[in-house]
Amino acid sequence: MLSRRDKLYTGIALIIFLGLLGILNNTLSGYHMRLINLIGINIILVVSLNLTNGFCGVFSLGHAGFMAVGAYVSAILALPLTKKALVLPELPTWLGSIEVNFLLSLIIGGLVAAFFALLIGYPVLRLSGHYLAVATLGFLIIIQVLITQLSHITRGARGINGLISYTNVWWVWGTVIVTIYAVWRIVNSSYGRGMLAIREDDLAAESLGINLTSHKLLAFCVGAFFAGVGGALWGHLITVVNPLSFDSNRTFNLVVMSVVGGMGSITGGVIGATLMTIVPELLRNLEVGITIFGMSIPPLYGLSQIILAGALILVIFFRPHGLVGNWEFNWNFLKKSKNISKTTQNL
Amino acid sequence: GEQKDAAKDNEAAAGETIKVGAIFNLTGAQASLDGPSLNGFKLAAKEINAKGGVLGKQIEVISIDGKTDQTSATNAALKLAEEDKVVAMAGFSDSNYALAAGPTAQEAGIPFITTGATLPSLPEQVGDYFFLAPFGDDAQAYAAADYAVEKLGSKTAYILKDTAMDFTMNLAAYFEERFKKYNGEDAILLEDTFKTNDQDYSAQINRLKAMKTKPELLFISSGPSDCGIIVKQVREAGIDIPIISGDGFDTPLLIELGGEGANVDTYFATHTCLTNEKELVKNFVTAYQEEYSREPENGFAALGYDTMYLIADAIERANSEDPTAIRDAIAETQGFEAVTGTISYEPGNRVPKKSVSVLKVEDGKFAFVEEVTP
Amino acid sequence: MDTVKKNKIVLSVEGITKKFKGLVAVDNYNLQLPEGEIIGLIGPNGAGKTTVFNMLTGIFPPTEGKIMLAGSDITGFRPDHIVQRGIARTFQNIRLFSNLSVLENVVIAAQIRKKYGFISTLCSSASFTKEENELITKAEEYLEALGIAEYKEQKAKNLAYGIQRKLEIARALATNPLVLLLDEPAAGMNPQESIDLMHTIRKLKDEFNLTVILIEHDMKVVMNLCERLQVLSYGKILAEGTPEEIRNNKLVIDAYLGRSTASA
Amino acid sequence: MLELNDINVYYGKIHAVKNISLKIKKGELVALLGANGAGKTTTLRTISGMLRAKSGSIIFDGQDINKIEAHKIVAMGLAHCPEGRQVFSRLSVLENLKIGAFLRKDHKKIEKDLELVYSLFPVLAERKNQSAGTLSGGEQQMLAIGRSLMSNPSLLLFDEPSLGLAPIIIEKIFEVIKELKNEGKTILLVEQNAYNALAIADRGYVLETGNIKLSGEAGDLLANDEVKKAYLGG
Amino acid sequence: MSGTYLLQNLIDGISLGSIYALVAIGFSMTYSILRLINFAHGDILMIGAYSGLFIMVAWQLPLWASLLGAMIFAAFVGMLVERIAYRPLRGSNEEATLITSLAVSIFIENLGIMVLSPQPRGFAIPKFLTKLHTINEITISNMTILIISLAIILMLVLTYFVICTRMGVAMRACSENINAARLMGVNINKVVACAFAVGSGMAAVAGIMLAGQYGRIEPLMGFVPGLKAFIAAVIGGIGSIPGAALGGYVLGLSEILLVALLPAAYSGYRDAFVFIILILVLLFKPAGLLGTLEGRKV
Ligand SMILES: Nc1ncnc2c1ncn2[C@@H]1O[C@H](COP(=O)(O)OP(=O)(O)OP(=O)(O)O)[C@@H](O)[C@H]1O
Ligand SMILES: Nc1ncnc2c1ncn2[C@@H]1O[C@H](COP(=O)(O)OP(=O)(O)OP(=O)(O)O)[C@@H](O)[C@H]1O
Ligand SMILES: [Mg+2]
Ligand SMILES: [Mg+2]
Repeated sequence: MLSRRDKLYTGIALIIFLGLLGILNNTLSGYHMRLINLIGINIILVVSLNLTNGFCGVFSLGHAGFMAVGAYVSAILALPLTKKALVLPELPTWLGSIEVNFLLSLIIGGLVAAFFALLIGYPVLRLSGHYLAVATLGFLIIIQVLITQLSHITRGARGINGLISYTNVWWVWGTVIVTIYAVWRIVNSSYGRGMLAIREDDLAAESLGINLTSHKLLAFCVGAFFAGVGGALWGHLITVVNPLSFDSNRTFNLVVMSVVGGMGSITGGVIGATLMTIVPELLRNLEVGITIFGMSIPPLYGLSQIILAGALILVIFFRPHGLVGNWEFNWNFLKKSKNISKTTQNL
Repeated sequence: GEQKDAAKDNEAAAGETIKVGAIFNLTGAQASLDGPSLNGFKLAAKEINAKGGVLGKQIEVISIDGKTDQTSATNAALKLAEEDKVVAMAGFSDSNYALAAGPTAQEAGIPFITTGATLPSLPEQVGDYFFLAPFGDDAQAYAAADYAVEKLGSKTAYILKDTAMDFTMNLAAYFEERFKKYNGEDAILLEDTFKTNDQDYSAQINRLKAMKTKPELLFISSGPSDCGIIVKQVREAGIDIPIISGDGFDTPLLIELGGEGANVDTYFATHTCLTNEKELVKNFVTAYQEEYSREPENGFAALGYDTMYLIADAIERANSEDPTAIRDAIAETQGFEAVTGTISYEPGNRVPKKSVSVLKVEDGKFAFVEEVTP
Repeated sequence: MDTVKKNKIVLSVEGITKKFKGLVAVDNYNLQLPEGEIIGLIGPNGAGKTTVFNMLTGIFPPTEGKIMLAGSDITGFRPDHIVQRGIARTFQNIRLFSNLSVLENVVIAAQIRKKYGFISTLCSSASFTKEENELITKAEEYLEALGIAEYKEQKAKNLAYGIQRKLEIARALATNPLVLLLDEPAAGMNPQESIDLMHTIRKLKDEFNLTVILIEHDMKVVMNLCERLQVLSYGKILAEGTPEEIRNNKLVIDAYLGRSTASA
Repeated sequence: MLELNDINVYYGKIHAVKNISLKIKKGELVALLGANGAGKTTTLRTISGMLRAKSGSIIFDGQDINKIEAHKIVAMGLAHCPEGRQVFSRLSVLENLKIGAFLRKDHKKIEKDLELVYSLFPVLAERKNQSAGTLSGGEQQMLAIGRSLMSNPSLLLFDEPSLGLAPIIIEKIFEVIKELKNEGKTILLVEQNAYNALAIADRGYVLETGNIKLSGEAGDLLANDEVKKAYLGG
Repeated sequence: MSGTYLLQNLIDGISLGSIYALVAIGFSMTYSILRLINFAHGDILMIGAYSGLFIMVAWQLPLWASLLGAMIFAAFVGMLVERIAYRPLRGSNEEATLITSLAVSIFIENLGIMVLSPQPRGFAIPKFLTKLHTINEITISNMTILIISLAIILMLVLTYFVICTRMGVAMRACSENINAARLMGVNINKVVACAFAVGSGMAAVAGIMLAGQYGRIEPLMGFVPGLKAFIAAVIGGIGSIPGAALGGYVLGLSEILLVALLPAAYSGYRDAFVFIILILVLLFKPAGLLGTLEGRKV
C-alpha cells in the first residue's frame, strides 16, 4: 500500500509523464512516436506476461496466442461496416453487421482472450515446468491453425488488412497505466501473495490453504486479457494482422524482454520491454556499409541480431535474474540520502 | 540497417542525391527471396549512377532490413519516409509485409513499388501510391491454366497448396477458377494442403496415389523453398503426370532439389526466362554475375533490378523529385522495356499488364516454352 | 490428565492405509484425538509417520479408511480445503517460501480467512485496506508469539535453521488451526535449542488452544511434551500409551529406542 | 593429515567462515560443533572443494587442495557425506551406492564394501531396487552414509549424520563412526548432537558465527561450562 | 481405405519420426543434465548438415566419412558453445539459461545467413540411397531405410552408453544432482562437455539425414526441428532417452497419419490436432510418456 507521500509523488510523476508525452507527440517525428507506442505495447505485453511467468511461476509460452485472439477479435469488431463488407464478405451476418467503437473492441478482444485462457488453462495449468511450456506453445500453434483455417472469419493466411490506425499514444499509454495499475494491485494483494507462494513452493502453498488452480487461472486469465488488449493495439498500429504476426518467435521475443528486465517485477517488465524495443532499432544503424582505406565493406545484414544476441548473453551472465531481478521501483530514494545506499543495494 | 551507397565526395560534387528507399527481408525466413531482389535493385542503381544518375543527380539507395517481421517492416517504412525523406520506396516479395509497410508509405504520400508481391488486389487495398512491378497472381495462374488445357490437354487436375502463404492460396484459387471455366465444376478431383517448410509430403502423396480416378495434371501451389522437395517426392513415389505451377517454381532449387524428377513434365508460369536470348536479359545476367560473382539466384533478382529502373524512369519523366509527381509518372508508365517483360500501367490499374513466360525443365535447365498475355 | 480425556474428540482417524505400488507405508492407522491434547507419533525411520501426516493433510488421499475432523468427514479433500477446515502442518524438510520475507510467509497463511474480493482488490476499496492491515497485524502477532518478530523484513532463506523452523510453526499457526501437526520440529537443533523449542510449543498450545500431533526423534522433547504416545513400525501401530509405558515397552526399545536412550 | 590455515569463505557478501584454522592428525576423530549458521557446513564444503576459500590454505596429505577441483580431492581419498542427504532420488538405492564407488576399479572389493554397507544398514538391502527419492528421511540418511563409505576413503567428513534419525539408528551410526575410526580412518564430524559426538571424538572445535571459539580434548569440552550451557542443554 | 495405404503412411510416419527421434535424443542429453532447453540444438543440426555437405562437395568424401566428420565438427561446436555460453551460468536459474540458448540460436542463425547466404542449397546424396523399392505398391527408399536403422542403432548405442558405461552413469548422476555427483568424484565439466559432444554429434547425424531425405539445406533449417525436438523430449518425459525417441515417433506418426486419415479438406488442421493429442497425452501423463513424476515426497 502506498503512503500518502508516495501517492503524491506517483500522481506528480504521472502528470509530468503525460505532459511530456503530449509535448513529444507534437514535436517528434512519426517514426519516433511509433517507437514510443511500440514500447508501450510491449510494456503491456511483458508486464502481463510477468504476472504468469514471473509472479506465479507458471512458465507459459502462449502469450502470442492471446495477442492473436485479441487482435483478431478487435480487428473484426472495429472494422467499419463499409470495409467489412468488402474485406470479410463471408462473415456471419450478426458479425458482419456490427461495428464497435475502438475502446469496446479492445475490451471485448481482451475478454475473449481471457475466455480462451480459461478454456485452455483449466486443463493445462495442472502441468508444471516445461510440460506446461509445451502445452501452452501447443495452444499458440492451435490458435494459429484456427486463424489460418477459419478463413470465412479471419481471411486465413491473407490476414485482415486495412484496419484503421486508431492506435495512438494516448490509447497505448493509457492502457499501459491501466495494466501496470491492475497488475500492481493484484501483486500487492492476497491474490498476488498466493501467486508468489505458488511460485516458491506449490505444495507448501496448497497446504496453507491456497487454491492452486484458481490462483494460477487468475494470473493466466488476467495476463491473457492484457495480452489480448495489447495484441489489439498492435493490430491497429500496424493496420494489418495475419497468422504469421503471432508466431512462436513473438512469444520468445516477449519472454526475452521479460527475463532481461526481471520476471518477478513490474519494473523489470517495463525496463525489459523498453530496452528490447529500442536497442534493436538503434542497432540498425550498424548495418551500414563502410569504406575503410579504399576497401568497401558491404552492410552486413544480421549483424544487429548477432550483436543483440551477444549483448543478451552478457546481460544474463552478469544478471541471471534480469536487470532488476525482483526489485520493484519505489520512492525511497527521495527520502533521505542514507536510504539511497539501501535501494541501490537491493538493486 | 541502412546504407548510404553513394560515396561522400560524389555527393558533394552533385550537390545532393536522390534517395530511394528499399525495404527487404534480409534476415529471417524471407531472406532467400528478398536478398537477390535487393541485389538486383542495387545493381540497377549502380548502373544508373555510372551513367550519370537521374536528373543529374546520383541515386542513393537506403536499404533497411525488414527482418521478416511486420513491426520491423512498418518501422522501416516510417523511418524511410520521415527520417531519410526518400522520394520512393520498393521492396518485399510477400504481400504480408507489403501490406504492413505499404499503408505507411501511402499515408506519407510516397510511392511504393513492391518488387515481388503478386497479390493483384494489393494496390486496391493499400491506395494510389502503391504499385506492383510484377504481374498479379491471376495473370500467372490463368497462364498456367491456359497452357495446361490448351497445350497439355488436361481435363482433370489435382491441386496441392500451401495454406500458410497468402500467395499460394490465391494462386490456387485463380487456377481453380480458370481451370473449372474450361473443364467444368468437377474438373478438380482433389485439393490437398500442406504448410511452408513441412518437408515431408508423403501423406499427401499417398492420398494422391490412392485416388480412384487419377488426375491428368498436378497443380502445385508452393513457394520456392518447398517446390523442389515436393517435385522430388512426387516423382520418387512414381507419379509422372505433368506438374504445373506459378513463379514459386522459378528457382534453381527446383532443379537442384527436384533432381531427376524435375525433368519429367514440369512446367511453370513466371516473369521471365533468364536463359532467354533477349539483349536486356543477357545484359542483366552478365552484370549480376560480374557484381556478385554468381548467377541471379531467382526471378526476384530481375524484378528488383527492373523496379529500380522503373523508378528512375519515372523520376526522369516527372522531371521532379516530388513523390507525388513521381507517383503520377509511374502510373503513366507505358511500354517500359524490362528484363521481366514490358510494363504498362493502364489508367486506374496499378498492377502492370505484362506478358507471362511459360517455362519447362529440360535436362536440368529451364527452357523457354512460350510467352502469353492472358 | 483425566480432564483432558473427557474433552470431545476433534480428530478421529479410522483405519487409514496407504499403499505405494505394493509397499504398504501405513497400515490401518487409528487415532482418537481429544481437544487440547499433545500426542507424540514416534517410530523408526520409514515407519510411515510422515505418510500419516500427508494423508491427514490431503497431500495423498488414503488408500482406505476415514478421517473425521470435528465431526465432519474430510477424507480425500484437497490440502487447501483441509487447512480451511482446521488442520495445519509443518514439514520435515523445511518448505518455506524462501524468497519472500518472513512477514509475507506468515501473511500468506493468515489470508486464508480474508474476505475481500477481486474487485475490491482492483479498486483498493476501504474493506480491502482494512483487511490487509488486519492481516499484517495478525501475522505480526504470530511472529511475536514465536519470538521471531525481529526478522520480519528478512528473506526466509537467509535465516538460520532454527529460526526457519520457528517460522514454519508460526506460518502453520497463522492459518488458525484446530489441530497442528509438527513433523520433527527439533531436527537439526542442538540440545539447548530443542529445550527452548519445547517450551515454546507448550506455551503456544495454551495460548492458542491447540491440539497437537508431534513427530519427533528427540526423546527428551517427546517424553516431556506429550501426554500420550503412539509408536509406528512398518506402518502399523506397535504400541500406544503414556511416555512412561512406552519407555519401558520391550518391543519399542528393540525397534526404536535402543538401550541407551531408554535408560537415559 | 588435514590442516586448515586461516581460511575465509564468502557467499557473495556474506562472510560465512572467518580465519578458521584447524588440524586433524591421521587416525583422529575430530568433532566440529556450533549453533545453527555457525559455518560448519561451509567449512566442510570448502574442504571438499565445493566452495573456494578466498584466502588461506587447506593442506590434505601434504598438498594444498584449495585450488583443486572437487573430483580430484575425492580421488585423493576424501569422502564427504553432505548435509541434507543429497541422494540421487531417481536412481535406485543400489545405483546410489555404486556411484559412491565411482572412482574405484577394484570390483571385488567394491562388492565386499557393498555387503558391508548392507550389513550396517539392513534396510538398504531390503530397499535396494527402490528409487532413493521415495525412501523415508532416515533411510535416505543411511543411504548417504553408506554411499560415502563406498569410495573407501581415508578421510571422512560427516555433516550432521544423525539428523532426523531414530534413536536406535543414531546409536548405530555413532557406533559405525567409532568403528571407522578404529579401522584407522580419519574423521571430521559435524554434529548438533554434541554429547554423542564428543563421547566418541578425540578432540573438538566449537564454531560461533564463523569463528573458532573453543577447541580442545573432547573430555575437556564435555566438562566445559560454556559448552554445556550453549550446546548440551544444561 | 486400403491396407497398403495405411501401411505406406505408417512407414512414412516412422521415417519422419526417426528423424525427430534423432534430434530429440540429442536434445534430451543436455536437457536432462542441465535442465537446459537448448534452443541452439537445431542450429547445431544446421551446422552439422552444412559441414557434411562441405565434406562431401569440397573433399569428395563418401557419405559415411562426411557423417563422421560432421559429427566431430558439430560435437566440437557444441562443446565450444557450452564452454562459452552455458558454463558461466551453471547452477543459475532456468530462465537465464533458456534466454542464453535463444541468444545462441539467434547468433548462429544470423551468422549462418551472413556467412553461408540465406539461399537454400541442394543436398545430393549418393545415388544408391535414392533407389526405391516397391513391394505391393508400397515404396520405400534406401534413404528411408538408412534413417530408420540409424535411428534405432544410435538409440540402442546411446541407451547402452547411458546405462552401462561409467560416463553414462556419471551423466545420470549429474542430471539428478550435480553437487552430489561432484562429491562422488565425478568431473562434471567433463560430463557436461561430453553430453554436449554426444548431443551435438547426434544433431549432426539428424541434420544430414534431414538434408538427405529432403535434399535441401539452409541456415534456418534448424528452427523447426529444434522446436519439435523440445516438444518430443517433453512428451516422452524429461531426461529419458527412450522417452525422447518415443516422443519423436509419436510426433512424426501423428503428423503423417493425421493428414492421411483426415479428409483432405481438414488436413490444414493437422498441427492443431497434433497438439491437441500432445496436450491430451500430457494431461493423462503429466510427466510425459516415459517420465516418472518426482513423487510428491514431503
Ligand atoms: N511417494 C512415495 N512413493 C513411494 N514410497 C513412499 C513415498 N513416500 C513414502 N514412501 C515410503 O513409505 C515409507 C514411510 O515413509 P515416511 O516418510 O512416512 O516415513 P517416516 O516414518 O516419516 O520416517 P522418517 O522418520 O525417516 O521421516 C518409507 O518406506 C518410504 O520409502
Ligand atoms: N548458499 C548460501 N548463500 C548465502 N548464505 C549462505 C549460504 N549457505 C549458508 N549461508 C550462510 O552462511 C552462514 C553459515 O552457514 P552454514 O550452513 O555453514 O552453517 P552451519 O553451521 O552448517 O549451520 P547448521 O547447523 O544450520 O547446518 C549462515 O549465516 C548462512 O546463512
Ligand atoms: Mg518423516
Ligand atoms: Mg550445516
